[in-house]
Amino acid sequence: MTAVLQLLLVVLTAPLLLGVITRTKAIVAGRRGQPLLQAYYDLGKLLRKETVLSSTTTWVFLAGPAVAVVVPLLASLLLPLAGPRAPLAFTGDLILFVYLFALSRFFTTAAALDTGSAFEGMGVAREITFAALAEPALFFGLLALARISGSLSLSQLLTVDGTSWHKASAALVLIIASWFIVLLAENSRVPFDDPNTHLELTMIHEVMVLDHSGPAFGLILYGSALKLFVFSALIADVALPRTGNPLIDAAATLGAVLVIGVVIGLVESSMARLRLVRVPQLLIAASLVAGFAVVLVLR
Amino acid sequence: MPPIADSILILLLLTNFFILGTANLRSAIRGVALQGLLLGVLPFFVESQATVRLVLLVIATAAIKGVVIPGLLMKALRDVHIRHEVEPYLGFVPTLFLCAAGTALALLFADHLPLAAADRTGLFVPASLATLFSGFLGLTTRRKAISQVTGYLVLENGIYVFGLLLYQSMIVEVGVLLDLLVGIFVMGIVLNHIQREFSSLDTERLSHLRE
Amino acid sequence: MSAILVIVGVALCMASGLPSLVTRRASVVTTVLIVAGGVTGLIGAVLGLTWGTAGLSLPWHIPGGALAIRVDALSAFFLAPVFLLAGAGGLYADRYWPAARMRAGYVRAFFGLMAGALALVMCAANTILFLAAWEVVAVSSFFLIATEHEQAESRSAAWIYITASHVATLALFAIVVLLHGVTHTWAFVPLAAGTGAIPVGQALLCLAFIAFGIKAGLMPFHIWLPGAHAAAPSHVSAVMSGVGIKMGVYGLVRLLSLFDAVPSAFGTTLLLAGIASSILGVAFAIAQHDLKRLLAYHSIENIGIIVTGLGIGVVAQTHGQPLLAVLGYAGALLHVWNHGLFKALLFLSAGAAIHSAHTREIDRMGGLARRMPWTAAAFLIGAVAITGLPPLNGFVSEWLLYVAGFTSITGSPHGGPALILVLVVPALALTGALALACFVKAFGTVFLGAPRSEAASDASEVPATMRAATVPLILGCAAIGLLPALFGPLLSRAVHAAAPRLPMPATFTALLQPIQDSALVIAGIAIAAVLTLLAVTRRAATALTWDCGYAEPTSRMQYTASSTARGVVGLFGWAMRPVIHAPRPFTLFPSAAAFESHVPDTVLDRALLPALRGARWVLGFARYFQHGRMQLYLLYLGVTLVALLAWSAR
Amino acid sequence: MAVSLIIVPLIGALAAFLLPSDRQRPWIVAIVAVLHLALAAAVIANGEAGLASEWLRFDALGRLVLLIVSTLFCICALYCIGYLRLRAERPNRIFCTALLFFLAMTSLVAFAQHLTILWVAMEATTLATAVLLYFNQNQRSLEATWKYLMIGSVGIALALLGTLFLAYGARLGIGEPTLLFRDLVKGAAHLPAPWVRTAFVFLLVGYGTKMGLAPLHTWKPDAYGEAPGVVGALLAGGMTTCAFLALLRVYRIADAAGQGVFARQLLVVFGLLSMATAAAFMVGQRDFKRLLAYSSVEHMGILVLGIGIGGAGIFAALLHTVNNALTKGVLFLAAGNIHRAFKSKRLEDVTGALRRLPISAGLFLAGFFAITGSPPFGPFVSELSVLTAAMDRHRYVVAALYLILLAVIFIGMGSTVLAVVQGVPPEDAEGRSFRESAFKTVPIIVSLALVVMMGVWIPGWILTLLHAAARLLGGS
Repeated sequence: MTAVLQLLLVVLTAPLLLGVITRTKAIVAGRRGQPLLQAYYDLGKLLRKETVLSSTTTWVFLAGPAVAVVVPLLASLLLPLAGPRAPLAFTGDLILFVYLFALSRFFTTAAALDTGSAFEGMGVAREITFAALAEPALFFGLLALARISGSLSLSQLLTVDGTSWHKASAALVLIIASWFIVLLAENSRVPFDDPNTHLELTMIHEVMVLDHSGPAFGLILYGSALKLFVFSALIADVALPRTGNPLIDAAATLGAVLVIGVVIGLVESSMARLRLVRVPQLLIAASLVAGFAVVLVLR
Repeated sequence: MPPIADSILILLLLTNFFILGTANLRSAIRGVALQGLLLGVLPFFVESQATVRLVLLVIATAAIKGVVIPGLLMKALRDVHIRHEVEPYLGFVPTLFLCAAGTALALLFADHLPLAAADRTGLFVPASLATLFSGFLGLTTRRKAISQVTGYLVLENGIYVFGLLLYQSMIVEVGVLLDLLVGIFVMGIVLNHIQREFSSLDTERLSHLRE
Repeated sequence: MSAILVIVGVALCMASGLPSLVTRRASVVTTVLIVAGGVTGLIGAVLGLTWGTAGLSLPWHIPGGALAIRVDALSAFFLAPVFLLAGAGGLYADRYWPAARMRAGYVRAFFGLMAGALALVMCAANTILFLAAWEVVAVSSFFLIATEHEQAESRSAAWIYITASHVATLALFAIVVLLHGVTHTWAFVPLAAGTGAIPVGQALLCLAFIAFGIKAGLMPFHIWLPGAHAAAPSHVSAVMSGVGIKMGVYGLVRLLSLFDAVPSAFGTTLLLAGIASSILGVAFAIAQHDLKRLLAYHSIENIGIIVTGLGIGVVAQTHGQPLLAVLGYAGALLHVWNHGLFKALLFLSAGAAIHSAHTREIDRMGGLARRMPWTAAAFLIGAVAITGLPPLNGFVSEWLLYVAGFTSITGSPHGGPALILVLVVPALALTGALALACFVKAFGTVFLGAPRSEAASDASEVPATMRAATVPLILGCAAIGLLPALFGPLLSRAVHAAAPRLPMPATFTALLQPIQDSALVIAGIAIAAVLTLLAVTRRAATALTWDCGYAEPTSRMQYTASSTARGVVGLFGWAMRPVIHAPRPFTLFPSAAAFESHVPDTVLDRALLPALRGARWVLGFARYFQHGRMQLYLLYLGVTLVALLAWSAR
Repeated sequence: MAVSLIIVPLIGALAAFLLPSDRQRPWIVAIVAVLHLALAAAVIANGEAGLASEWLRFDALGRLVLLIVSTLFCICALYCIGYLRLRAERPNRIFCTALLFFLAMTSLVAFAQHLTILWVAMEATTLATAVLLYFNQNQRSLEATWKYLMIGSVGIALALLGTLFLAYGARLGIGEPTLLFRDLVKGAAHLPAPWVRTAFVFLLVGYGTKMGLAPLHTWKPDAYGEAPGVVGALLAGGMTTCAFLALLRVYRIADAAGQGVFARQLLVVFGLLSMATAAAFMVGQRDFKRLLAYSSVEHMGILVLGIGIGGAGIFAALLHTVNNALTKGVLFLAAGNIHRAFKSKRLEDVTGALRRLPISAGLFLAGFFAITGSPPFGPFVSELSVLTAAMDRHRYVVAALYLILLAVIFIGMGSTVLAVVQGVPPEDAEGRSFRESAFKTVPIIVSLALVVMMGVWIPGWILTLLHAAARLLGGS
């Protein structure tokens, strides 16, 4: 029951998040902006288009989009979005959660290299470098949470209740801050990347998908929406207390995720892209913040 | 009787100094010959009754050590037309000092060796050690192959002196064997070859094999 | 039973090369023999792992020696991959190094010898036999590395290898003799209680760290490894890297199993050394241009992971956290299997690529996936596995170590000593991410995109036997990845043999079940998704999709491996000190210029070799003592005499 | 019958001297060698009762040394056939005569029970080997011979003096200046300590010079470097073994006289010093025959080190004597082939031997691994046993130094050996003439086979012989 509810929640409302972000940015910039559901329209359009494949590519080129969609869905099953317990929960699932995204990164980057175009290569180089820096931050946060909750399963890990807020509020705040930076990096938002520009030299994620078209490209778009949603949900889970009622919890999650979307929008409209050389520094800072959280809980 | 033996041994030591001190190869060889003769007569004063063996030993020693080998050396010296200077690595004076020091050490060392009552007074042990040592000096400080041979002969004489202490057992003769080795081998043949190959007996020429 | 099978397998492997030495035409016999040996031994190992300990002993006419083997769970656990890889490698070699090629008999003979001796090391019950087999492996691998000794590169690789390995052997001499000193027997028997606390025990542990560290290629003892694995024929590299360096791990585990209590400090040392070599190993790997050197540095990384696991085990055991210890040992041991499988798979497929593209330079390959799809798929599977991604085997062992790390933070009290194990988590995270970067680069540059050289574009798929050799490895990777729960019991037996005094928590095997379920789910859905997408776009138009404004995009415009790696290399510049040669064009019409960069091995090229040169210079002064003048030589005689007389007169 | 072990070679020597033909003479050597080996086998088989005189007798030690020398000589003699055929331009009358004389004298050393006979025999070997060294008759070999003779004679002279001292000690202690081992050992308790100590020092320096213990080894590199490979083998495997036997005899007396501790101290010092010297000179050695000379110095060091450690070390040392002799045979003969083929022994000219002389170079490489103590070769066992002995006697520092020096030596020796065998041979027509005939390779292969045998399956009777010899020296 919760599983179905949760899947529906993710599958249906993920693109909405993109809409919220763009709308927020538009409002801040004083424009009317696209309709909230623009992302859905784009997906529909792309799925109807035909695919053109580069002559150098192999099946790996298509494996990228496929995995990019499958992985966030699977990952979302590990999160308790509706109700206290995730559909897929066991000791050590938090590691699986992180490694699923690694899997998708492997295939999306491989797919990008499959085209043999210089720009994809550039994107891949950046993606893999920055991911290597983001990973420790994620794990530090998980370590701190594990210490707080004394459990190795995301379901207990993320259902943070008042006592632990009261016990280790500082650590939790640090974790949320650090993970928010990771979220921005992983989903290639400003200040790490600018999804709107199509100037190759400034791009990380966009530049890797230049050669995709039609349904494949649609899947990529949808996959990145899912990924963004799952990450936001992760952070939301840390912040939110749980009632135990699936519907209420689901609603709460959605609300929180959308709020995060608004925040992302505000960030994007309030600051510019970093120079690429500065990106690693910011990510390392995120790792340090999370590491400091670990130190706090171990104290 | 020991007094005479001792005085001969003293002479022996003096010849050591002479051999190390002289600047002329010829006289060095003469010194060796003299030592040979001295050693030749020495047995008479060690062993009282004159047996055939004694006589033979005396004759053999005197002949080989005193005549044959020095003769061979002289011949070699004549054959190879080299200058008759000794040409030491280490100057004469320091050599003599070292020789003196060695003799003193020999005396010291000999004292800590227990001796049979008969030999306790005698100079045999220190004399032989001292001669050994001066032989070493000759070997290590001289440049010409011939003068090294003389050094070796002196070293042997030292051993021979000690051998006389064991006159009863037949070991002394073994010392003479050693002479045959050197006499015939080292000089007779090898010097010859060296002379032929290098047209010189300067051991400087014999230092190509090295690291 | 198992012991007999194992010894038969050993004998078959060792003898397999001899026919080829006699005549070229017998190379088929060799292949049959070694495959048969591999299968027999594998069966024996599996029996030993399932049925329990078996032994076998024959007399041996040398002092202290006995031809005694003992197949307990630990030995069997290490034997299994040895025989598997021996068989696969032998099969692969049949066409990879055809009988017509130069030194075919030589390669076959030494390969069989090495494989057999390797198996013997893993099951020897007599320390002198262990030592002998150990050294036979070392020497025969030396000859294999030096196969193409006409090239200076393989000469120096072989030389560095044999030197390092001999130092290890001498340390092992000391270990064996010390063991004999404390146990008064030449067999592996448990040491008296408290040996770990007394000097002899500590000496043993230090020597073990050196000997086994060198053999396993643990940083900073890894100097010999990259060159050696690059120079050897690929199937040899597969065995050397897949199981050869495990000799060190086996020795370490075997020795630790004899102690009743190992000092915690030793565990911490293992932990830190392991972490260091895992992170730096992968960092150096990213910087390599040579496909086999790249894989070699990954061996350093994986050995690091294994040793980290052992470190966890030791530390946790001394601080009385059985579950944690078991997780550590189990992760380490399982990773021994996994690394054996996927590293061999990678070397064999890399060998196939090199075989067809006639180069080891990554930047001269490219686009091979279209020309040799099977090899590409095999390499991809290996890459996914070694990166530790679900749903393949690498993930399972790394997952165990992660769980250990997390358990240490949830399970230990405030300021508990085991908290140092927390370091494992970020270390593994960084290692994993970097490994991913490295293999995306390697796979992408070698197999994807457009060919970067004539040879690469003319490449064609390798013969069937070479492909067949990879099948068992692929199956192994998949089996452990998808059905880990199946291997749980075997694993716990091996762990029990590795740490006999460790109480085995019942919860352990249960841990693996959910992993198995989720792995199956992931595999199912992912494959389904890929297939559907392929079906959807089956008749898609193909064109030159994006030429980025260039009318004529050439393959040289592709992103090179070096530039892909540049970011990471930059991050680790402090440790790697890359040598970059970048001429700056400053005139108005700059002449043609070439950019090049390479990363020397810091420990070897910047520390060890200069030190050795210095030592040699110092020893050079000894020459003055042997400079030709006989007078001087006689003086030595005299001086010695006088000195000794003085001594005697004391 | 045992005396025939000396008579037969002497007769052979005479025959070789009288025979006019240079082509047939080597066959005499070979035949005599085989005959000698057969006789030796017979003698060893029926033990003590070969000939039981006061002065000449076969105790276990003697039998062991006889076995080593006779085997090695047989191998070398067979090799000589091929070698002398290659050097047909040289008259070999003196050479062959000296070879057989050498054999006779070494046999004499093996069963001399009287210090003087022992000394005379050692002396005689010096002469014989001097002749052998000078086979090439050029300036370099002459210099080598000269140095060898001079240093050797001084050493032998000192040994004589030591012998005399011992005799004098006997005269004081026992009453009559006997030099029979049996009497000396029996009455050792009464020998005055100063004389024993002094005598031991002189004998150690004397016979140590013949063995080539550092710093008395200085003649070795020159001699081994300039001598033909076969002579090198005989020196490094045969003569040094005899000198070692002499030293052992003396050690036995000193030990019985209660000076064991003192003697062992000296031996340990000499052993480590020799290994260290060898190590220092092997690193960066450009001449592979001199390299072998230093390797010989190293292994003489290991031998005396084993004795110096005592206990199980004595057995280990004796075992290593066998292994060292056989392995040195392999190394020197193979090196000789390489030297002949490349007409040089310097690394500058010699590379890629494996390409030009697959068999000889392979054997050379195998010999290298053998001598550095890799299984399945004999030295692995004996070098490990030495280490074991050191640890059992709690000589941890000695053991550590031993291991470190072994490591350095491996590095030094390996870099040279590998440079010789690996790589691409220089393209010069000269030396192409050399062919690896059966006579030049089979003996080496046999020798290597024996080394392997000593490493994988030591025959029982050799073990018993070794144990008997060790017990003779008060070892276990």
